[in-house]
Amino acid sequence: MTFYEILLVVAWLLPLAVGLWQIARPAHMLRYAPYTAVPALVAALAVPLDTSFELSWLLLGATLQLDAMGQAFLLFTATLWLVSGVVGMAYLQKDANRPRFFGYYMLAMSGNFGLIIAGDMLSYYLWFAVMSFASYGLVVHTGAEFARRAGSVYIQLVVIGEVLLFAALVMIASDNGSLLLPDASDATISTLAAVLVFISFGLKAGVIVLHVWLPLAHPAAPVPASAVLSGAMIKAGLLGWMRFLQPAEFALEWGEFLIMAGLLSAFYGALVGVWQHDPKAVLAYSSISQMGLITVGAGASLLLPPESQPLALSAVMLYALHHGLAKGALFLGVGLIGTSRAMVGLLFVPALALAGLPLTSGAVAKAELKYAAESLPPVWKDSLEMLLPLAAIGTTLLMARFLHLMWTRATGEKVPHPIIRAGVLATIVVGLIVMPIWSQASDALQKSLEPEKLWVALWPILAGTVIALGYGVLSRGMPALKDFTIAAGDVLYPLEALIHGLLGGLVAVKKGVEAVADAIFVWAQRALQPSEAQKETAVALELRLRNWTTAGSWLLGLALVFLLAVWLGG
Amino acid sequence: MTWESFLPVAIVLSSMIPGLIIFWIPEKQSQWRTGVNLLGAVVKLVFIAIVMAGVWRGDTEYEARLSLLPDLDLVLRADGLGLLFVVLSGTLWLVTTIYAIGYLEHSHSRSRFFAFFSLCVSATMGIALAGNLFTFLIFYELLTICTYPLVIHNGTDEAMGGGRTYLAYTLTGGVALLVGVVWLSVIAGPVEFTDGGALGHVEGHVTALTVIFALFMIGTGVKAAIFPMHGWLPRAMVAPAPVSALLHAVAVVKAGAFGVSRIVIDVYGVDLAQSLNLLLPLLIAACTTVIVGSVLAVFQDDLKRRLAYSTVSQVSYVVMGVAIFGPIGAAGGLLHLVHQGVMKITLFFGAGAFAETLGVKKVSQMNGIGSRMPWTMAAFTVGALGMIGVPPVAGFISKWYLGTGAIAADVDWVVLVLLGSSLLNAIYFLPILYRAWFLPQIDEWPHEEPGPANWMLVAPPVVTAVAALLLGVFASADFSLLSWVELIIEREYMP
Amino acid sequence: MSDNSYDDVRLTPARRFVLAMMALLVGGLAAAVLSIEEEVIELRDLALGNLEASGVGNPVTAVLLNYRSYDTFLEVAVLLLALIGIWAVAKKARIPIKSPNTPVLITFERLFMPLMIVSGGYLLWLGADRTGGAFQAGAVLGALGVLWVAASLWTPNDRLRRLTRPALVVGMAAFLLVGGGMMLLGGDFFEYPREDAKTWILLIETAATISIGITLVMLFIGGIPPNADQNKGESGDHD
Amino acid sequence: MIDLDTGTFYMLVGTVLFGIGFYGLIAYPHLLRKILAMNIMGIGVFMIFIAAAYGSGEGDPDPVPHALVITGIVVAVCATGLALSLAVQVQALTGSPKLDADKE
Amino acid sequence: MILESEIWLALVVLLPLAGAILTFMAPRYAPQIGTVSGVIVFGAVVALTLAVVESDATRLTVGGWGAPLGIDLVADGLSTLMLLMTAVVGLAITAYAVGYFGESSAHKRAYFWPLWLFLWASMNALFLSGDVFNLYVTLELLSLAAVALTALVGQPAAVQAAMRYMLVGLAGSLMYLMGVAFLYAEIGVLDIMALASVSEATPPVFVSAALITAGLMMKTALFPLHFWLPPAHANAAAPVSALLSALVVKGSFYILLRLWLTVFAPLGDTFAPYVLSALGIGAIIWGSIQALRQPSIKLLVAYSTVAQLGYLFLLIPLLMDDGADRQAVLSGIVYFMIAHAMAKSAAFLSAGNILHALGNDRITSIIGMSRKMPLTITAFALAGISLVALPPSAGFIAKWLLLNEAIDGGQWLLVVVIIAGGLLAAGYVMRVVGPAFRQVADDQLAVANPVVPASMAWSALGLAILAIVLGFTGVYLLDVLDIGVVILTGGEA
Repeated sequence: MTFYEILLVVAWLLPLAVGLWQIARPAHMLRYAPYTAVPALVAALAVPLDTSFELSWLLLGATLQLDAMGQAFLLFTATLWLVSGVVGMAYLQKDANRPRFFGYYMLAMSGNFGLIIAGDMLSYYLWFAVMSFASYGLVVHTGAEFARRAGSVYIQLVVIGEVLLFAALVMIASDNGSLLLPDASDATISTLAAVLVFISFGLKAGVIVLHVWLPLAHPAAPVPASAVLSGAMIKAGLLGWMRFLQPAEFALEWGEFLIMAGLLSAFYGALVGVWQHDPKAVLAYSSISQMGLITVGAGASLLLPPESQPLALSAVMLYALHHGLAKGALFLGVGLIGTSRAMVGLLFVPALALAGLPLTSGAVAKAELKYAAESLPPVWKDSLEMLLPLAAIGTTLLMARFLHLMWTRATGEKVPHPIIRAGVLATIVVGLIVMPIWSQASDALQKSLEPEKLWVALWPILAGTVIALGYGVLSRGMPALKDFTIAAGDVLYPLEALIHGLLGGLVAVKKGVEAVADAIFVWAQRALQPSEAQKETAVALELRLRNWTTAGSWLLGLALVFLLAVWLGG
Repeated sequence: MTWESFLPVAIVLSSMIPGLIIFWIPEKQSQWRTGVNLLGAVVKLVFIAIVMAGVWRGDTEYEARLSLLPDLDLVLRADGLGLLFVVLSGTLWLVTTIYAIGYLEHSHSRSRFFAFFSLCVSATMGIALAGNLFTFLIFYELLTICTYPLVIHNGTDEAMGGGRTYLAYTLTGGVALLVGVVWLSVIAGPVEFTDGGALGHVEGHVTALTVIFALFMIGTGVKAAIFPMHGWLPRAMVAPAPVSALLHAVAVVKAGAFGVSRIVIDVYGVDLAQSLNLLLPLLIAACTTVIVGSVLAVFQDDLKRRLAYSTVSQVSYVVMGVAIFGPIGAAGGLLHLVHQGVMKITLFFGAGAFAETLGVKKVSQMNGIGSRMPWTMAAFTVGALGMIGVPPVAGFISKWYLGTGAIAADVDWVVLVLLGSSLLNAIYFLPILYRAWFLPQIDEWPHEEPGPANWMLVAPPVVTAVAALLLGVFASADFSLLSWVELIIEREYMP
Repeated sequence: MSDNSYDDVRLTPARRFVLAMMALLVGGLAAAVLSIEEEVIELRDLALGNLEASGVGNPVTAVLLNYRSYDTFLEVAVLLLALIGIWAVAKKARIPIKSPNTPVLITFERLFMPLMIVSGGYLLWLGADRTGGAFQAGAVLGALGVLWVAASLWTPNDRLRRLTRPALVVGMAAFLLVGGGMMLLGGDFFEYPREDAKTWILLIETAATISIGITLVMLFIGGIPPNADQNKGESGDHD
Repeated sequence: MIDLDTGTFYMLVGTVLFGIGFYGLIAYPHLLRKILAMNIMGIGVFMIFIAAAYGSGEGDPDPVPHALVITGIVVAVCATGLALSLAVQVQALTGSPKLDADKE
Repeated sequence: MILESEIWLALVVLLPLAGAILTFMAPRYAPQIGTVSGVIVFGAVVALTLAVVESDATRLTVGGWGAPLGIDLVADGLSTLMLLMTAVVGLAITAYAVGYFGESSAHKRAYFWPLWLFLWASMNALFLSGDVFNLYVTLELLSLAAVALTALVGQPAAVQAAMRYMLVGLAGSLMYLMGVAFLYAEIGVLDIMALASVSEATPPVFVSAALITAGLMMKTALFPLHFWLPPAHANAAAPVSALLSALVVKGSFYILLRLWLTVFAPLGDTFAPYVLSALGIGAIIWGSIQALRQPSIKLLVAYSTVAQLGYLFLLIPLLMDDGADRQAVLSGIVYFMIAHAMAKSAAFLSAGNILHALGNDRITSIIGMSRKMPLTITAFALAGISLVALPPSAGFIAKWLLLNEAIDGGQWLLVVVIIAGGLLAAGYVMRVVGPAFRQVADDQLAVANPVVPASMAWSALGLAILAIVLGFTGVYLLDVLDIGVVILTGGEA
């Protein structure tokens, strides 16, 4: 096992071990909890690309590997987990069961890292499960009533996701025979499997219909948790798509479907998010819309001819990177709520980055996406041309709403906690500075700085701010407009009704089955127990038999029967 | 009586003789009783290990033969499939004995209990090592006789009722099996278990063979609690926890499932069974049981009854595995035979510990129990997650093989059933975990035992939970269970 | 006793049904009897043929005590068993009430007792050649005993009492010892040596006569005579 | 009438006696009647044996059935003895000369 | 010249008779003499079995005259097994009786032994006799001894039962004798083998078959004519009811079996055997239903006898039909007789223990007794296992053989009846064993600490364990059964 392999193992083993230890014996080694993310960060930076090795004894032969996509994801995930951990340490200082929180935190972290490094389907499934179940602990941490509700919705959808994913994996594995990830073993998957994969990862990625848990869970979780939830864990669904969705026959239709779904999510997220009153809810909806855009990128990668596919993949990676860091920063920023206006000012930077302000990571990502969209078939190329800016407007509106809410709450009586402030700054700096300069992003940066690209990036932001200001003026006059809101989780309620219907069905089935079983049991009971009348006749008959005349006539009768039988039968 | 032929007999006797001795140990001498019990268990494990090594190398043939009737022998033979069940029962018997000693500290007639307890295990060993249908039938009925006193151990009216139902079901099943075995021996002569099926030489008799198969399925189905015949299992939950743990999670219920796999694989042979298209109805029955068992389990508030219905559905996974025509499905079934045993016994141990130390019998009373009994609840959680099929616990591996096997045998709808039941498992297990870990304790425990929890009640569930985890994580290691199952399948399916 | 004897025999419908069936059965038997044509002589010739080898003149005694001696042995056993059975069941003897010793009975008794003993002995001896033998002699002795008891001349005294059980058993014991003994001499079970078969037969017959006589008297008494048993305690309790 | 030689005639008498005895044994509730009936039955059977021994009349009769009849008579005596003593016990213990099931 | 094996043949009859005489002569020492003679007779029977196994079937010509004229004692496979059965059960009952009568009155103690030894001698003579008339005498000996033993207890119920049993016995024997008379009138020979070689389907043989079958059917208490058995077996003393149920009823069935296999073989293809089988089915159903309702254990076990006897008659049609494997059917029936003898005597002896310890044998009074009387309840449970024919008991092997032949012969109704019989038997056995395991506080027990003499408890348990162990020795017993020609097809010697 080379050093790198050990590093890869330690990346997920350390947080797993410490997390378990934390739950069993809380309060030990609490201070170092966040730093368990460091090995993963180091691995992301140091481990050479495409190193992969096999642990034959683990599960059914697990392989660990780090390819380009994995490295990118690992990078921003590790940073996010690290920073959120540090911030979380400060943020939850006064919280009594902080150790328990960090126990689940580290388990979720190990799950997240594990699935990025996983080389085979089973490991991916394992770590995906560990991450999902552990993050339940984060969601219900506060113990408040709505957190519990969010938690139960979350866990139900997680279980459904797991179960569907299991079915998909079973199909893929038996079709192709190998357990390796489809993208590595260029396996092709059937349509049904593709649908199942889409739904199970869509649940995690929050695609249009499957997003219902996101606006509930993210706000319910404490700030560091929701930062990581939105920033890193939501990307696990996306990574899953990239790894698994290698559809065989209907590649084209799949691509279009993904793009459509992405666009819908983007617009839907924006439309509903704007009306939210809780800043974290707004951010949650903005995550949904951003993920929509990334889905568009993923869809595009399927539609593009093979030679230009890596372009789309890098666009998706870049966008994920950007969104992870920016959204992480914003969520951590929420930690500063109630502090001075300057802090809110600080948040302007990531907000604008998200909207795609030139020179920011957002611009680079959006440019890369547009650049990839160009080589799409014409019908899609120009429709994207027109739609993407609209999405950008949506995002700007969301950001405006968020800043407005933060602004109104920035009363200044709370003193910003130094560490939280430092954490937010760090993510912003990494997002703005490190990311664009980074090797791949560099040529994308040049492209985004060309003049016409600059305008294309700028006008949606301007249009968005104009609309926001207009709305601000209007809402002051009309209070109804001001407090109009759509309940977070919107589509959830009809869904819940559906689930209750399903449960009701179950109850009916149960009643039916039990009725049948009891009927059989009672019938058997009655059949075996002779009734009183029968008992009386049995006793009477027995006594009559004892009388000599009856017995004698039986004896004679039988003698005659035998005589006849023998005489005639001969 | 060569060494090879002595071993299988020794495995059976190594729990029968202690059983008979314990009958005579007076109630007071619990040290003596424990000593004899544990000695028997350890000696048995040693024998099992020796035989396992021999069969693994595949060079020695362990067989003991005693002729009861001119053309009818009592045969004990150690083969792959049999040893799978032997290992499961052997190890779990040791753990359960320790648990039972702790559990029954101040109960009445313990000598009688432990005596019948050992007899049951020897009956299970007999079932596992049976070399032909006749021996299987003898030990199968012996198991019924030995388990009855355990089911009614408490002696209350409820226990007697449970015992009566148990006997009614199992005796009818036994009778169906008897008629089937006699009829088959009339048609095909003495039936020895041979890899790949023993009915090669029988031509025609198609209807007879189908009816006999139905009789066998009723006979073994009663013990395997396949749907219409599962009524006795929940009612037998009246028995003390160690009984429900070993018998209804491992010995009795597994004997039924093991019987089904023996008959399908070693008597009919999978090809003949498929050609007579017997496997499809069995598969349908198994799937209905899986779903119905889980559905019924969802609504049980009594913890042990919920686990009982869960057993009803889980055991039918094994039957489903065997009924899926193909080596992978069968491997899944056999894996689940062991995995379900280990996981379910953890759950029953947990349930017993909760009942004994806190008097908690209902799920609704389990709020905040995680903090009060962390280790037991942790074990219970591992078991529950395994049942749902969440990796890395063992349950996932067998469900994985069942799924891939089903698709390989192009009975895709079985995957649907697997999905449905995993969902249902989640529906009835997760609320328990939720209450235990995330809800604070509401009112006082029904009757709390003072002082620290008795280690004998805590250690066994933890041990079996860790075993479940290791079985899952190290599934494909060299000497793991999976490789043993692959060995069996190799010999059974490609003779 | 309340029920009068008439309705014991009235032809109730049930009894009429039994009568009908009985008639049918008898009819069947009769039909079978009529269908027997040639009568059977095989055993007769055999029995008569081997007469001189049996050591006795009377063919019936030959059959009884030589050809089918095993039957007779079991028959004597039945006799003893019946007696033991009665003693087991009835326990107390039912000696008839002391009848006044009317002169007629006494004189009849004195006149006939020697005569009966002599004729009994003669009958026993005669059995070898002409009709007679152990059972007839035993019957005569039995009658003698019954007369004696009826005349309440029974004077239980110790000597007699000690003799009762051996006397009852001597017949069967003789049969058993002789039958078994033959085997010791190398012959078959109950196979008398050719030449002195007659003496063995006579020995068995005399023992049988004594037993039969005593047993018949005991049967008449119907229970354990007051002092027949040696162990004192036994006859005391009669639960 | 059919040509009845003496042997067959007495056999028929035997069967009739057997029938009468058997009817008495079954029909009459009083124990003494049953025991007497049983004796009549026995005599009927012995009549058959003796008639068989008579054969066709010429030559000496077959001694074997005679011996059998003697044995039969002794056994009948013993059985009657025991039956009577039992009947007496029944009368003494239950106060009625009939078995309980036969009392109407 | 007499062979060594033939001596044992004679001794097996003489020894118990001698014992009977001695116990009658010395009433005070009756138990001691009785036990010694019991052991001696057991030894004699074992010696005879060994002799028969070595030198094939032995035939002793009593009085040296040979078959048609004299009487022959024949010991072939069937009779040897029956002798062994009687000897084993007899030995156990002897041991039990020592304990049982130890506490009862001197009278009972004195008179049990001669009657019991007479009965044992009559059973041995019956199984060995090869002569039809001799069978009548042994049958009569058997009935008188059994009646006297039943009445020994002296209770009004027992005496009434004994009287009824007496009348049944007499009626049966006289019908049998009438059958013999007709056979003699027709064929003129008394030896079974001689009769079989000559007998063919003529009216006298029909009449004889009808009368003998009806008479012996009543003595074996087959279904409609079983009325006398329950009161007799339930009211008699425990050892007596054990020997009545296990041995005496088997004697008359043995004669029926022997005659139908030899003398009445030509009548085999009529539908008479089917009538017997139908009555057998009735017996199983009726006996079990009645057993399910009895309030006391001894009545329950008595009705169980009525039911189990039905099994003996079930397969007679297959026994008589040349197509089926007649030897296998015979071995099934014989094995059932042996298994039933062991189990039933064990059940009755343990019922006796319960009666002795608790003062009554009502089922309600044995609640929770498994703790107080472990040996007795285990004996009853093991006997129950053999009665219900659960493996590994002898009853199971017997049921296996019967089922095997029934299925081979395609008699599906019989298969169903055998199965139903087993389940019903489980029903009434559990009525006794179930409550015994109930857990009840000491004060609620009918008797605080019941005491059962060791010899009584262990003899019951010994028989019960034997009923299980015989499940494993099937091969040896069935080899013994094959000795000597037992089954004759119609008319062939």
